[in-house]
Amino acid sequence: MKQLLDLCVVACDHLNERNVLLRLTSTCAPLPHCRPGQFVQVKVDGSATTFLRRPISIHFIDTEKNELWLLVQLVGEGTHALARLQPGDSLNVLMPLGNGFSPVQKPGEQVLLIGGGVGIAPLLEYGKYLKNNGAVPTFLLGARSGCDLLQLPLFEKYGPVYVTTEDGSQGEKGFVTQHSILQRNSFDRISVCGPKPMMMAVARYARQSNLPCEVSLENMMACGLGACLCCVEKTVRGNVCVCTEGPVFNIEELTWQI
Amino acid sequence: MKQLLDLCVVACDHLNERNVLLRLTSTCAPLPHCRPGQFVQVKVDGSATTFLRRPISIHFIDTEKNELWLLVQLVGEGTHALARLQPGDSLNVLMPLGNGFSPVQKPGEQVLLIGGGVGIAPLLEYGKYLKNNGAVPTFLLGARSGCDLLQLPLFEKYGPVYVTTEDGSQGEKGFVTQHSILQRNSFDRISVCGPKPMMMAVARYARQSNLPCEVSLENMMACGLGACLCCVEKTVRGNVCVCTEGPVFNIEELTWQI
Amino acid sequence: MANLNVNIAGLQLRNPVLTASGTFGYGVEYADLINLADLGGIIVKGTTLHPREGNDYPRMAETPSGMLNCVGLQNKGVEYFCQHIYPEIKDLPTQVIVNVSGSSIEDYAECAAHIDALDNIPAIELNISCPNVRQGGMAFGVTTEGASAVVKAVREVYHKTLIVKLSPNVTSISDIALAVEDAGADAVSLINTLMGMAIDIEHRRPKLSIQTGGLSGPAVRPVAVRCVWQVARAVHIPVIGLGGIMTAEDAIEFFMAGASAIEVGTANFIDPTASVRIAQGINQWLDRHGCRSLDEIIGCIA
Amino acid sequence: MANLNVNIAGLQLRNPVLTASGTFGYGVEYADLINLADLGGIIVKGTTLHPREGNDYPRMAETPSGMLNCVGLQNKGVEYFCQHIYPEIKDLPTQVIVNVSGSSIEDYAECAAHIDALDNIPAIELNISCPNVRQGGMAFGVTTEGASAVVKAVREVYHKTLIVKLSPNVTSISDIALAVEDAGADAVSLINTLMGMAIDIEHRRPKLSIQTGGLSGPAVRPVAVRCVWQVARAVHIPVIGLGGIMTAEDAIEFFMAGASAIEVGTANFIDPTASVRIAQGINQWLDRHGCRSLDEIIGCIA
Ligand SMILES: Cc1cc2nc3c(=O)[nH]c(=O)nc-3n(C[C@H](O)[C@H](O)[C@H](O)COP(=O)(O)OP(=O)(O)OC[C@H]3O[C@@H](n4cnc5c(N)ncnc54)[C@H](O)[C@@H]3O)c2cc1C
Ligand SMILES: Cc1cc2nc3c(=O)[nH]c(=O)nc-3n(C[C@H](O)[C@H](O)[C@H](O)COP(=O)(O)OP(=O)(O)OC[C@H]3O[C@@H](n4cnc5c(N)ncnc54)[C@H](O)[C@@H]3O)c2cc1C
Ligand SMILES: Cc1cc2nc3c(=O)[nH]c(=O)nc-3n(C[C@H](O)[C@H](O)[C@H](O)COP(=O)(O)O)c2cc1C
Ligand SMILES: Cc1cc2nc3c(=O)[nH]c(=O)nc-3n(C[C@H](O)[C@H](O)[C@H](O)COP(=O)(O)O)c2cc1C
Ligand code: FES
Ligand code: FES
Repeated sequence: MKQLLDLCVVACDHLNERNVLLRLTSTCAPLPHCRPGQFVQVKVDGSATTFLRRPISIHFIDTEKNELWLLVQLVGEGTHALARLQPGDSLNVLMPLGNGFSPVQKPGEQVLLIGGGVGIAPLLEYGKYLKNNGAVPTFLLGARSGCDLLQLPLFEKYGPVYVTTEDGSQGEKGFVTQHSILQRNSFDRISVCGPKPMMMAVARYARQSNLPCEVSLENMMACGLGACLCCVEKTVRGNVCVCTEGPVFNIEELTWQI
Repeated sequence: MKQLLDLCVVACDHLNERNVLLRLTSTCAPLPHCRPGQFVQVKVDGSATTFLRRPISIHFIDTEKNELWLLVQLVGEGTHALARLQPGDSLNVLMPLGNGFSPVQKPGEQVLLIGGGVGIAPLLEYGKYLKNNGAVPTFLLGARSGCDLLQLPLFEKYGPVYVTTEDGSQGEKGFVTQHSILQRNSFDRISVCGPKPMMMAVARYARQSNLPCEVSLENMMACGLGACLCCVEKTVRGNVCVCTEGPVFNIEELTWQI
Repeated sequence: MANLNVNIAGLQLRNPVLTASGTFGYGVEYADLINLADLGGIIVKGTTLHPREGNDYPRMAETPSGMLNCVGLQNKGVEYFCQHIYPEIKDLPTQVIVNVSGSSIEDYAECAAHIDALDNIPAIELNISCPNVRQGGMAFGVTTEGASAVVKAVREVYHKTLIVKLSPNVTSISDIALAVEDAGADAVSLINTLMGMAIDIEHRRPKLSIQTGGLSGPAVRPVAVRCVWQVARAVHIPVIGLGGIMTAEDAIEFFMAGASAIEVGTANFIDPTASVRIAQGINQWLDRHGCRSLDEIIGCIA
Repeated sequence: MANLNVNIAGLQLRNPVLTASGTFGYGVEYADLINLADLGGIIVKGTTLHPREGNDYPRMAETPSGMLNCVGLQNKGVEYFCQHIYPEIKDLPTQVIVNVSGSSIEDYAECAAHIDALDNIPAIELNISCPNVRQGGMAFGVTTEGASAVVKAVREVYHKTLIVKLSPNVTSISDIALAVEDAGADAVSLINTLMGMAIDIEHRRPKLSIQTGGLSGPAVRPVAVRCVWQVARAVHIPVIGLGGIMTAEDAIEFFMAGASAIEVGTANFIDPTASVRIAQGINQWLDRHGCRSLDEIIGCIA
């Protein structure tokens, strides 16, 4: 069930110049149950040009501490305002929203989770879920440079982590689709989140390799509830709302030219 | 000469629940020369409904410390935002603006300065100026209740201070125009700043007593520079800008029904 | 506790707060978050005779204190509505009103006739003011002749409360209002969105797929209040006001300008509980100001 | 360093940034704060044939991301302007343009004729779009016939660059633009303010003395960009764009929509250095994007 919550900021860690990790908690009740790949809509106060909410993926749920983690990349006014939050501040959050990634299909299945940039955010919670439910996640994370790679030790708790950087400063040099793991290993399916060109490249690879592939889209949203029809993506069934029927879609549902 | 300055907040003291004293300084250069009764336009950031500047009187200039003091009553979003400023924060200020109170007319002249509510703000600097320039200021300050009387010790440095409160909790009970000092003492002229009904009552008293009287108006402003013609007051010369030809007017110039 | 009941030409509302079409889905989207019974009613998405895919993505851009949209009336058509959606919403604990659009007079009338047959839909809101569809839509709303013709055609086949939603993108909104009153409208609602545009300067292209879109949100509120004031003074039928209402105080502005009820639109996106919060706030405001009923303030500044 | 020179039908500007009438006084008000030589030009307060006292206070209300005003063309009349103000501003180091208003066709023409005689005023901006005066003003700007008649009359007596300022409060702004182009306008500027209203609910009265006023500021920018885009596609004369421009990026939006120059209005109140900051920012933006001149982006999304 969707809830509108005033969460309390536990910490706002500046991971590097362009990314913060927000840890939020609910002081009164346990956080609502969320599925990996779902997202939240946060209300950013204090600016005329950020009066709509901002959609942010669920990065991690720490059930023990009752914490929701958001990994936020600073792009515009809204995300910069989030980065200015201080421990003790309150943040109004609408959650959980969207469908989320596929559940485990069969015991032991090998799932490759590919993330680019801040698109890695939802993959941590998904990796945790897969591992805890009998599947075997492998992470392939791409970034421009080594210093843009975030949260690696956390990912490593749930599966092997491979890395590409565009400048070769860490892992293999190049794009995720060029990583040797794609040749060496065999996976049952792929889940990917990141910039659209990257997701399209992965989708192309997946189709060529006959692998099921799901992508997590970041269409611009107003309501996040399926009410405004602003966030639509063209699918084989026509225009559908990314906020309710997504953000995760099987690439076969989309009409991407790949 | 008018300047647009990024001043630095030295302190933001909450004098009581509805008033703060902002002390600002210029780190690079001496503050521009200001006349008592002039005002500044401050830029309040962070809200869609406070995008215009807010006019605030010059409460006090501490030339030694190079500080500008503003006494701010919290009424709406803008003034509440000012009250949230922290030492070290920056505040963009356009100053000095307006004409200011009359200069000393003759040595030893007795000037009664009447203030109501936050209208006392410009009278402190004016009292200081009068005393330093050979005139004799007397203050008559009105408030709803004793706890609303602000900065009294500072006023006392420049002249005797008389007080009225509506609830009688301090000074004489009633309105400023009912204070016995008006019967006992004889003044050469009156300067007043406060809520309009109070200023009208004082103006009526002044006219009856044949005393010159100037009032400081608080018409709503946009530019503060005489450019937009939004702040006009009807005078015997027609509509004039309060921000440039005021905020201080001799009551004989106005068309008030008194 | 003031009396908040409102009667809009026979349409009985528990309170004067409706949700605006296109901003509240079919109501069920918000059912987790608010009690729909706390609303006067909900006006569901724009419905057309034939299914429509709407415009391409991107359909939305944020602007200072507002947003642009060019959804373009995406909906599955009135038959689908009657068969699949109506059964889901007909027993919602509030009034359900259908917003009807079209691209020809015949389409409007036929669509309205379908809805006339639905027992639990006590009113329609005729959208003659949508700026986001190529033909029809706003075209009818910007001339007195066009507006009058659509309303007359619908009036012939529609027998319950007929609300006509007006566009602010006209030289004289009161002329249009008078024309639709004359043509048989039971009430008018206003405003629909203002036509606007925003440009992505880095990519040198409009932010919206069809270049222009409709502006909504607090930015347009002063225009909306002015339109309601002008129309309320011109017509004798009830006026429903909307445009940028975010708080109960905003709603009170519309009542004072002459509105008998209000709609909450874009505010639902920022605060999904806005409509209920506003309804409660209106009640408190009236109590605080010693008003026994809304009538004491409706049009009080006119 | 991109080339920022602009030529608007013979009016030569050092850069495309003008200050909007009614928001910059006669320029001298800002002389302490900026170097007027950094501006393309300034458009001074609305001037009428006869002196006008303007409307009563209050004339202003703040709104979300905008403001309403109903100044109502307070000015001392064109004769006073020619005798007392012109001498003070004729040697300002930038182009000075006079905004001309009136309440009859004859007034407009006579006022323009006076200004035609002033050597150092290379252009006038004809305000046929002011929503804040009872008669005239906007009345001329909302019909093609009215607009055409005023412009024709002024064109006969005015021989320098004639800019006509258009109202957004119309059903089709491009129709009005075509009419004034046809009547002899050298350029159009748009938008003037949107008609709006705000209510002081505690006192149950409009916030402005004449009830309604003109909405300006960032709130209206999407409407302004849309209007500029529509008009620039319709006419062949240059278009000057304004409405809510606060930053260089906002200005770039207007160029891309088809404007050859822009005006900065309400922004001057928030930041008195806004116009100069915007001029510098445009220059930097063009450099950063490898543009040698403004022409490379004017109308580039059309
Ligand atoms: C389902 C979903 C999950 C997301 N998860 C995360 C996450 O976990 N972490 C994270 O940092 N970001 C995430 N995003 C993206 C995030 O919502 C945007 O970066 C944010 O809204 C930008 O707000 P802003 O005010 O900082 O920037 P703005 O000033 O609003 O925008 C800056 C620039 O980014 C563009 N932009 C803004 N929002 C979007 C969007 N949704 N899609 C494409 N372009 C956009 C704007 O057009 C503009 O050019 C997610 C988006 C969606 C839809
Ligand atoms: C020359 C001048 C000097 C001033 N000096 C001081 C000062 O020293 N200290 C101080 O606390 N205040 C002073 N004021 C008043 C101060 O400018 C307003 O209180 C402030 O702008 C309110 O801003 P806000 O955002 O808090 O309230 P808003 O939300 O803008 O307004 C709250 C309420 O106050 C009303 N209001 C706002 N501004 C004015 C105004 N100028 N006149 C009448 N009603 C208004 C609004 O209509 C509204 O009802 C002065 C005003 C002027 C013109
Ligand atoms: C995303 C969106 C979709 C809309 N769809 C419709 C619609 O289908 N039919 C209609 O009559 N109005 C539609 N509108 C207009 C709103 O109902 C309302 O008239 C407008 O948004 C102004 O009100 P607001 O400022 O409170 O949002 C839509 C508005 C938005 C923002
Ligand atoms: C206080 C004020 C006074 C104005 N006076 C005039 C005027 O005399 N003549 C005119 O053509 N426009 C006048 N305008 C309109 C502006 O020139 C401009 O068209 C409008 O404000 C939109 O631009 P902006 O959003 O940048 O302010 C005035 C606007 C304001 C805010
Ligand atoms: S964001 Fe409103 S429907 Fe998806
Ligand atoms: S506030 Fe603009 S003229 Fe006074």
